[in-house]
Amino acid sequence: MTTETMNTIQAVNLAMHDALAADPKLLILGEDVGDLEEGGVAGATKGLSTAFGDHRVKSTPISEQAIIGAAIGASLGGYRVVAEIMLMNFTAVAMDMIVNHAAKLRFMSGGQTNVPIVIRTMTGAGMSNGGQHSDYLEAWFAHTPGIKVVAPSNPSDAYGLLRGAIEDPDPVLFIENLPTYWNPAPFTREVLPLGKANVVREGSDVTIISYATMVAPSLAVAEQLAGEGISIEVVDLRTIAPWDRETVRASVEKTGRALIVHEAVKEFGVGAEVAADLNEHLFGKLKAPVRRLGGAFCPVPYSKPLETAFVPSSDEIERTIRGLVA
Amino acid sequence: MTTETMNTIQAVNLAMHDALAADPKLLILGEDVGDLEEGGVAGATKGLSTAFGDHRVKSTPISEQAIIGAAIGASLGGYRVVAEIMLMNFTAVAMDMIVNHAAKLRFMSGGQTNVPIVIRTMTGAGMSNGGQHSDYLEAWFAHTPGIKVVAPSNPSDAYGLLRGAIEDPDPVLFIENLPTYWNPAPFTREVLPLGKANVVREGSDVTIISYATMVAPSLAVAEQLAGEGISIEVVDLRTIAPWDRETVRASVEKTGRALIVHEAVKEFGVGAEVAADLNEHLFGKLKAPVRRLGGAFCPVPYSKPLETAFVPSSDEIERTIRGLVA
Amino acid sequence: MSNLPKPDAATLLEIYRKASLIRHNDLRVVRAMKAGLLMTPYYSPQGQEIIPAALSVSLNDNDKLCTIYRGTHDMLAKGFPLGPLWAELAGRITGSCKGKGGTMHLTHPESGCMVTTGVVGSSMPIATGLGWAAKLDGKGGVAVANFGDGAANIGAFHESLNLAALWKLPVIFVCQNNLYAEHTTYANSTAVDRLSKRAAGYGMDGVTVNGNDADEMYGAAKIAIDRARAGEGPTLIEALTFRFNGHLIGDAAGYIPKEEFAQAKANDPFPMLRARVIADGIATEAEIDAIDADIKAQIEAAVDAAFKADLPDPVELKRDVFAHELA
Amino acid sequence: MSNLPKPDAATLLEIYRKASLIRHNDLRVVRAMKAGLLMTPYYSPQGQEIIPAALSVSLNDNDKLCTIYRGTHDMLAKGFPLGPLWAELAGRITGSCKGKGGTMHLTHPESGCMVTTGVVGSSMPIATGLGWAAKLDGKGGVAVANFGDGAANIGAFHESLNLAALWKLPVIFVCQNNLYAEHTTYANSTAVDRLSKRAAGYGMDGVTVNGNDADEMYGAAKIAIDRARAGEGPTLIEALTFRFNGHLIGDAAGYIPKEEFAQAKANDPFPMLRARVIADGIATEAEIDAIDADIKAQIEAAVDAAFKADLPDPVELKRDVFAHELA
Ligand SMILES: Cc1ncc(C[n+]2csc(CCOP(=O)(O)OP(=O)(O)O)c2C)c(N)n1
Ligand SMILES: Cc1ncc(C[n+]2csc(CCOP(=O)(O)OP(=O)(O)O)c2C)c(N)n1
Ligand SMILES: [Mg+2]
Ligand SMILES: [Mg+2]
Repeated sequence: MTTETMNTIQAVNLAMHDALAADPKLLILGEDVGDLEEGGVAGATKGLSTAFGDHRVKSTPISEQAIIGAAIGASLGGYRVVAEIMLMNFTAVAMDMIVNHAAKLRFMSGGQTNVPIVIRTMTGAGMSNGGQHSDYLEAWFAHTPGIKVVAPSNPSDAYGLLRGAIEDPDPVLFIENLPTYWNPAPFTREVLPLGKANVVREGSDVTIISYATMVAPSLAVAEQLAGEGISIEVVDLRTIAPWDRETVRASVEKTGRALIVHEAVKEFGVGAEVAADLNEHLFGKLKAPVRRLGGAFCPVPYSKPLETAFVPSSDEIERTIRGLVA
Repeated sequence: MTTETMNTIQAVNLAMHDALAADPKLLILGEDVGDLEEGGVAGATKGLSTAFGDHRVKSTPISEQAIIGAAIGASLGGYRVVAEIMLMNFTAVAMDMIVNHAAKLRFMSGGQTNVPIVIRTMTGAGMSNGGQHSDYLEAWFAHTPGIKVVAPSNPSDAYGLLRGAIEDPDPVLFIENLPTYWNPAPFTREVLPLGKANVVREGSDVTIISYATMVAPSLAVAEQLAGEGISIEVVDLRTIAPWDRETVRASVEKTGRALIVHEAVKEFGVGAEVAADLNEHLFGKLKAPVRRLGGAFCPVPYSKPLETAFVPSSDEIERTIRGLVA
Repeated sequence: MSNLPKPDAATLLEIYRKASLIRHNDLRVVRAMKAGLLMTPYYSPQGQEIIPAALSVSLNDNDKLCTIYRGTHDMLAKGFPLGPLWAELAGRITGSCKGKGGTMHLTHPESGCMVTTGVVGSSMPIATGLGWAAKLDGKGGVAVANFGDGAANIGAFHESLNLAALWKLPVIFVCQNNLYAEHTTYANSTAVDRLSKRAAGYGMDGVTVNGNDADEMYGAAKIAIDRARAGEGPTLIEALTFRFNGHLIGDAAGYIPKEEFAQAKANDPFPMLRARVIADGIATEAEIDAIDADIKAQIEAAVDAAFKADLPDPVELKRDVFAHELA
Repeated sequence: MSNLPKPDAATLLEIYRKASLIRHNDLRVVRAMKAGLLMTPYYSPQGQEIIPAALSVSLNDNDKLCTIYRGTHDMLAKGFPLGPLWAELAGRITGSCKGKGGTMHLTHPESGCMVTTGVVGSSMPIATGLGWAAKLDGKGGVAVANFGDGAANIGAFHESLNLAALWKLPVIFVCQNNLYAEHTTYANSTAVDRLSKRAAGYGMDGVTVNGNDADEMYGAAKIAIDRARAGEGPTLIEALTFRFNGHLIGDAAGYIPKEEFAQAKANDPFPMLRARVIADGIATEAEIDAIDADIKAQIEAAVDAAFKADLPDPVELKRDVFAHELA
């Protein structure tokens, strides 16, 4: 519970470390995860195979279907597994294992089996990685009954939610942002249960609902506009599916205005569900239309000015807020 | 243009037949599509390899990644391809090829290449096929910039839209409903361009926005409630992405009330985008909250009463409409 | 194949017992369907009984199984009880999966039937994971992945065999090569004459056997299972066989040449095994008849109970999605 | 390998020319990155030059190529022009992909560079389709699929090789085995000692060659390409090699044992080819220097032009998503 400074990659590493120590049945699986392979391209699993043995922290071939299949099978055999799919776009290669199997086995077996696995994956625009390495695809999985979706916005949440995800009895997709891995922040070492949004800033005029990378610019805009007397509440969903409807609805009921911001493409994104829900439940109580900001409707581009323009900016957030309170 | 009676499987067959005749560069690809294999499990491609040659209508191994990859490659080599992924859940096996490649190559190549392929797939609850054979997953693809998504609700549209999809210069996911394949209906043999919704019934009190299997019960409810003086407009999206915002917005602006109905799981489904859009664009002009109906939040169950309860029913549509106009 | 271990008399009788259970159960399902009692997509394993019967006599309750939509033979051989099976086929709340899974997703962990899948190829990665768990447990357990010839051409096959071989996992990959994948012939989908040849690409042992021959199948399976238990890694067994009821009930199998079909039927492995058990003096015809009668009675009891049980209530849609019940 | 066709002097000089272009281009990219001029995820092919150089002398403009993030060597050998390449690396509107694709998605259809992919394994299914198109065209064209050793363990490999072999497509599967997949060794990811052994599982020809040896690589590629053009189907070539700059620039490659690295460097194939061309009297040192100087000048011109060109305007986000521009 002590507060120190840590970045997300360290937090994720520590979470797996603490979870491995707490549960001898926990396994880690993925490309390059062992120390022979330097604990992954970003070092997320560095030290774990040395500390807990390479039978528990296992590097795999580039075989995403087999990685998730092995995780599912091992979990059916009584283990818990954190399986890494290096980048979120590669979930597409293992999509069958994730949605047709991991997410469905509990239901299809009538509750006889369950799949307590965590699929860690990283993504995000900002590193010129282009169209096949940068997508936020959480909406696919949120639309899939049986799997939970989590995306932390800071190191403490990364730690707490990853531990919460590991302890959760259901499969969880855990989304990390690559470009901000190394940003340090004050740190608290505390397990967080899934399903609770976090009101990271209180306010009375507008609610911004966000998660992952878009929480920081939302807070910055809130801070800035506070000076002008615009009071913004910022809610970090943390768990995207199942999302914390109660907290979000209560906040928007209070402020009467809502903006949802995510890095994923806006159209048919997570924001659509939140907006549809708020409009339905707060009909007649809203002072302005629920607005959404998201990535541009295109693959993530390579060239810097395009990549920057793809992601919702602080300017856009600010402008949208001003429009809402006008 | 003559009107006769036809079912969807015949319409789809005829569309491919006519398209093969019209364009010598068109190829058909998929499991069991050749006549040696009886033109598919449902007979959608029956007769085509005999008529056009088995170099143009080619049965494949069970290799969905190679099927879509081969379609992409052949299209880059100057052909057009209709590739069948037998059931929509199996798109999960080929997801990488579809979303990371087919949908993105035009953009990532800066417009130098394009992928004029159609991916035909069938799905739908109602045949006790259970959790891995029945999902409507259009929301995944609608959220993917670069691929179009089409779902006909009747034989004429199946014909017209499939031909429109084949002529379209972009990749198209074409979704057919398996349980209603054999339902006959009056038939018009006309190519339909993508992107236009169809106002299948005019009305003034409520707009139902739907597509695929949910159009028929929507129309039935509309018919029934007309007797009570409730006037329902029914809009069949036909093309789900990019959807015809103008037509839908105009209809709801007129009626002031909207209900979106689809068979896919409601949460994070296509209806969320439509609802979010309508609420944003018609804020203050709506007489009631935009409502949504969709599949239950669970894998498609096997047992009849559960499978039936999974899909939105006419009763639920009726009840929701009554709630809207109350 | 002469140097394969051979089943002794008791084992052969046990193989017969399992094959009889599978055959009679299959006949009963088909009969229930034809009578309109049961409406389900049913992928009959008729003709493929010997494969799981001869394999599973070397398995125990701790061993795990993944199979496919065409899998009731694998399940029954492994010990899946008739009651929960029939109730599940009938979509009842008393079914092994409460009616939620159905024909293609029959599951019964107590007998080791962990996953039944409808997605071609997907039994293999999961069985690989079960093999990994068994290896970690260190108790000599094995995992069996059943799949068809068509499934040998999908990516998951490749990834699973490579991983299982690389990690020397106790997995038996059983390819039930019935020469057809839906309507497509083996030759029109597969670029190699013997699937077992693919094993060499993973430094794995691979063997092709007549899956309809109890001795061959028993021997190949026994060697593979013993090797797996001993930590010597996985084996790919290609078991040649034939399916007598087309791809699924309703498929008239017009794509199968008449002579090919007739020839396969003439070599129906179940009556052949029966004749052989009697001829070898392992059991008398009367004893065999008694076994069959007992099996049929058990099946009838399961059928009766199944159709008398309740259908699930729609509230079940909210259960088993997650560990907690949905609101 | 002695019965392989050998390159004649002119061909060998052409191979050298391509290898020199690749090497000098790579050095220039790395220099631009170290200088902070270029910021991009760059997967240097340094050390792997001979493979595409010796292969593409047997290709023509009608032949198609799919390659991967580590692919500038394949592209340059195939004829991808320096100007659009550098402008794309620099993210300019004058880039081959208008700056939208970048390092991992370089495309240039006129030279046959159809797809560059960042998803491991995905070059193979698409190249299979290009091979299918070439076969339908009936003009003797071939498609080349480049991929790494790591990619040989992913499902797409299996599906592609089976399909290409089954349909006898003119596809050359070129596995550039540099012994590492990111930080993982060949031995820790692959259950077979020679990847070429997997070809037998598809009834396909497969061969392992020293990819750093111009003669061996040329010979194996020539045979495969000739066979493909003649309608005799695909070949799997495993070309052994090494990468000198780690997985991507910034990777210190601490996971590679020092001696292994030193040994590979001592056998740097580019200076060896240069020395050999001179020793064999194919060109004088002065002639080779002139070739190199010319190449370097071309590269400098491309670099200059690239960084002088405009960056794309954000309106480009609305273009090339579909054929029509987005509203
Ligand atoms: C990934 C995937 N593609 C296609 C199908 C449709 N399908 C169901 S069974 C089948 C044939 C499988 O043949 P085989 O593997 O030989 O098994 P068999 O049915 O003969 O036992 C196909 C293509 C599927 N279920 N999954
Ligand atoms: C499907 C997929 N999984 C993981 C990755 C991450 N990744 C990028 S390159 C690479 C290693 C590939 O190694 P290899 O095939 O040997 O090619 P090399 O880089 O050595 O040329 C990995 C794992 C990816 N791009 N795609
Ligand atoms: Mg088969
Ligand atoms: Mg490599």
